[in-house]
Amino acid sequence: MAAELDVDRLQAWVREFARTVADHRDELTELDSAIGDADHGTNMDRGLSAAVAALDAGPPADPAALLKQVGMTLVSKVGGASGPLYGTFFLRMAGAGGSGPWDPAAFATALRAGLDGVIARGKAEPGDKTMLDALAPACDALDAAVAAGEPFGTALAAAVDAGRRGRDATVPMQARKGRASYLGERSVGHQDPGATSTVLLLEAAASTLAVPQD
Amino acid sequence: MAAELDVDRLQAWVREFARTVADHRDELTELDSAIGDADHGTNMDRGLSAAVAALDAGPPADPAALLKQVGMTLVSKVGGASGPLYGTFFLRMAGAGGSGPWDPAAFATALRAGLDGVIARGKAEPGDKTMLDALAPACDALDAAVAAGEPFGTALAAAVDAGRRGRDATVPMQARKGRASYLGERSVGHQDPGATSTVLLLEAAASTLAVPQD
Amino acid sequence: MKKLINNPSDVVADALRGMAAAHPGLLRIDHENRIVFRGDAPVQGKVGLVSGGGSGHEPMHGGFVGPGMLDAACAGEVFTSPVPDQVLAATQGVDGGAGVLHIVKNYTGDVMNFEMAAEMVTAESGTEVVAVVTDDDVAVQDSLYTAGRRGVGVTVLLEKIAGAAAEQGRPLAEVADLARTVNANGRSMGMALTSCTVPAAGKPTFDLPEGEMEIGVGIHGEPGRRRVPVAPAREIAEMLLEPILADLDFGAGDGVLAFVNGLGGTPLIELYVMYAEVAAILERSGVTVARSLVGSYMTSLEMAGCSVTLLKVDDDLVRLWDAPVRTPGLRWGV
Amino acid sequence: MKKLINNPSDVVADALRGMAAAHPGLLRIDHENRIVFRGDAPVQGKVGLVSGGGSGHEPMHGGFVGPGMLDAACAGEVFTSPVPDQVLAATQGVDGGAGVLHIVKNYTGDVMNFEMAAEMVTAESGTEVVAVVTDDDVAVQDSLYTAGRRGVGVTVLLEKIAGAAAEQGRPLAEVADLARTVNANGRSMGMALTSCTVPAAGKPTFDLPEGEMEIGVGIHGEPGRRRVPVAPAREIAEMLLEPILADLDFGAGDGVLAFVNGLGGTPLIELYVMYAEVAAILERSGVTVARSLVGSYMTSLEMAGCSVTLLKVDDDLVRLWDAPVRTPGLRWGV
Ligand SMILES: Nc1ncnc2c1ncn2[C@@H]1O[C@H](COP(=O)(O)OP(=O)(O)O)[C@@H](O)[C@H]1O
Ligand SMILES: Nc1ncnc2c1ncn2[C@@H]1O[C@H](COP(=O)(O)OP(=O)(O)O)[C@@H](O)[C@H]1O
Ligand SMILES: [Mg+2]
Ligand SMILES: [Mg+2]
Ligand SMILES: [Mg+2]
Ligand SMILES: [Mg+2]
Repeated sequence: MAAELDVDRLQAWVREFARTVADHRDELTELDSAIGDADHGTNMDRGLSAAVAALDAGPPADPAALLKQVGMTLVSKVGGASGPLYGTFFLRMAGAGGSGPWDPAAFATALRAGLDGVIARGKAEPGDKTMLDALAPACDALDAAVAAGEPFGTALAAAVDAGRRGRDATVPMQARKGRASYLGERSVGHQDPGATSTVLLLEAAASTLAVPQD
Repeated sequence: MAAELDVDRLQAWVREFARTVADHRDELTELDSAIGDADHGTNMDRGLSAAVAALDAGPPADPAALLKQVGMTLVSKVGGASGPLYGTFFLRMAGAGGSGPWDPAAFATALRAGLDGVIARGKAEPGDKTMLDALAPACDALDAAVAAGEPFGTALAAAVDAGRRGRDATVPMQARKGRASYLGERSVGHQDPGATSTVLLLEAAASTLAVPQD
Repeated sequence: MKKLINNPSDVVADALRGMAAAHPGLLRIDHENRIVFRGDAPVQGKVGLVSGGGSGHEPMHGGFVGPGMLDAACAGEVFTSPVPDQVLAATQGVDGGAGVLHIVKNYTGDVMNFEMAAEMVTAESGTEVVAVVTDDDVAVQDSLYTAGRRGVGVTVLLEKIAGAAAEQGRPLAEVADLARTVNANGRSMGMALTSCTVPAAGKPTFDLPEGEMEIGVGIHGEPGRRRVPVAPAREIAEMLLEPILADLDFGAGDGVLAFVNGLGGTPLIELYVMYAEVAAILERSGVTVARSLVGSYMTSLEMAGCSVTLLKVDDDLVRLWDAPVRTPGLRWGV
Repeated sequence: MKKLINNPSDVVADALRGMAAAHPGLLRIDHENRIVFRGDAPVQGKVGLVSGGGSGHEPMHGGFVGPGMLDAACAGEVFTSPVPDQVLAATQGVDGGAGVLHIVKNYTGDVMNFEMAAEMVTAESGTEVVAVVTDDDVAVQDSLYTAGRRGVGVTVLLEKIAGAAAEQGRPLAEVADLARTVNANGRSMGMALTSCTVPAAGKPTFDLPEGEMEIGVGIHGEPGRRRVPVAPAREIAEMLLEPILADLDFGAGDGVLAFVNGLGGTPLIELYVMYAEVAAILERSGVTVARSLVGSYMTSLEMAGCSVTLLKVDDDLVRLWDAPVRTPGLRWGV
């Protein structure tokens, strides 16, 4: 039986993402110190804490409403580059996945819509040393695994794997977008903070969205 | 035969004082960092370098003119507390010693006039943790030794000894005048920079003014 | 970390309370949205000027709100651009019927958040919004391989000059054109002797050992393009001016506004030492200084260092620069 | 030591070159004597105001020269009071026939050098000179066992207020009385988070480890009265205001000018955070803030820290404070 992604499960995903970002806040900020302005961890943590607080106040009725609320909260609370990017990501997911409980295919479709939203908003491409370098390969891996009929847990694990490889691949890249691009060659040798937080997003998906019976 | 203090000899004194202050510049500034504003060495060195440069340009004709020139230069070049004080010291010496070559008694008289000038200008008393704590006992020792008919070299050595003891005695004192007084009890335990430079003045006198045949 | 603050997360809110207390009447502060408004905003019939950005650059931008300059400034978190909601509220709050100019520094975050705000304004109301993006920092190559040049010192000059034009009643299109002209005619370059410390991060963004400095540093503690041994002011002035003069033809006879800016931890005496060297180089290069500005106007928290900005000016720009301005950070003629 | 300077021994001369280049017309600088003159000095029939002190406190005093404030400022070496020759030349240069007021901060060196200058003026000319000494720093006990209180923040306010009175044409005796009133009604207290570094000394004047601050520090890097753990802005404001409020009766209903001053290495955002706390305490204490000033006006090289000054003001003082002033450091109304 295919996993059913209802609002509770997606809520668990967002909460787990928030929790791991809080755990890794200093690490994300540290990465951003090296090639940015030392705020990525603080930014993401502020936004996700607000998103969780809004969920605590009363969770929305369906997946689309849930992710829309998360996206709006991130847009309103984060600022910087990651606010509009992660915000747009969740808003586009919300718009693409429909209101009823999602199946894995719907989730994959929504995730790709989120990815497209990040590209439309930030105008970066894979290889620019941004969060896209983790998100794009993860989407590809998820699509392939879902299309191949893999269990959702396996599919998500493949997405995490691809995301981690993409994140690690940002290390040798020279940044061409965002603040790190100001460093030119000096951006080489550092891991992108946004790609790092994106892997936390994917890991949170793998640990919360795949039901045991998959 | 009593030492004859002509303009050359007094000039040698001033030059030696300048040389030793330059050598101890950082030490004087360091002492002033602890209980003042970290400029005593720089101040004295700037003024005495200018005084030496003026001497190089053409030394005055007699002791009074020489010391007057030195005093005026210090007043014009040093600033801070030490400028008016050391300047007044030399100006008063110049005024008290007469124009002809000085004998030790004349020198002792002039030195006391200098001391009185410092007191008049700075309104401090011995025990306030200032240059007076070296200068006043040195004057007393010199007067006593000269009155007792000691050779000038011996008399100057006594003055140096008294000056050094006075300087060392500033360490446990709590400052009551000058910048160090702002520290209150925290001024205790530090040697006064002005008393330290005064000992250099006395040591320079001992090494230049006492003729070998004394 | 040593700072005169309460809690790192309260810095922006606390500073806005301080501004409100220090400038009653002149400024009105929306604490919830973290917007510094001109006390009499909206001014009917006048183009409204809105800027904003991360906090930590004070007096920019909140200190430039007032007659003759900005109508509102949105204060983001430290070094984090404001969010669209703030920009939307600021835009609505200064709309006097003649449209609103957004003055945006070219950073990915700032550009995206202002863009989203402009989309929201369009969706919600008929207010006309034009955005002008500043990108004057020659430390960054303006190529497809970067996010483009950063907006730095020219932003301050642009806010003053566009503010004067708006105050004169010039229409939005004209104010926006003028703003673009200012941006096109200005170039900047900065350097740091020390790093800044983001309050929430709690430690210096980068390590800069004794004896070294960063050339081409950004105002958010982004490391510069290269690290070199500390040099005398005279050589630092050369290092900053050389790429500026090479990038735009500040030819003989051109009048410029020369701006030496402190980054927050550098005292005025050093800025005047730097200005002396800058003025000497300009004189040797045959560039005429029409106006000058020396001080800490666009800071990077407590970073020690400075930036130099040159803006080519004609008579109109000089007149607009000289026009009365009354803000906490820049004031004359009134 | 990291500073934007050339040679440590040239700092003062270089900064004066920078001031001359940055403020042509407004200022005229005698580089040999290191005096910053108002461009149109001497102003006939007006009382001349001369101040000065060690350099390293910029904008004080050279940045306060201009219409409505000082006529001349003598720049000493860093942290070293000027010499009598400078004060003499400045006094002669601003003598417009109505006498000259010397504004002297209470430090042994400053007082003696100004005294010697006044003696020289009297010996050389008929110019009437009156000296007013500021001593507003409550960190120092005013007793026979100290050199007396230091002159700090009140000096800035006094220069502005006495400058306005002189500009109005008030006679010397009246301007001097007013200046004494200002001094008598003002109190200040400062603190440091870091030491400054005297350029010629090349290293910090004192060591202040992470986690500690000096309370009651002087503006020359003189260590303070006590060292305590770093505290939130709210508590620092208490520590500074408590002795000020205890020392002079700033009673309920009294109007004060509240001045939060940065010591050179502290950015404006932190000064506004401090001002928010100061304003809150004053409100709780029933003290009405009539005017405020927030910024780095009396610095101590690159020292991080701040001072707070309260000045009791009546309507006359407020009017004089509000009167037009045009100097590099303070400007309004013109
Ligand atoms: N144009 C872009 N497209 C996609 N991601 C981007 C872009 N610009 C920046 N990023 C991502 O944003 C991250 C930085 O986020 P953050 O530090 O929160 O914002 P800021 O750079 O405004 O301080 C980068 O590590 C990068 O992954
Ligand atoms: N009133 C005074 N009378 C005598 N000596 C004084 C007085 N005040 C200060 N001094 C001396 O001056 C010294 C400091 O000189 P200096 O550092 O050059 O001046 P400043 O204190 O102005 O920086 C002190 O160490 C002390 O010996
Ligand atoms: Mg960042
Ligand atoms: Mg000293
Ligand atoms: Mg940021
Ligand atoms: Mg001194």
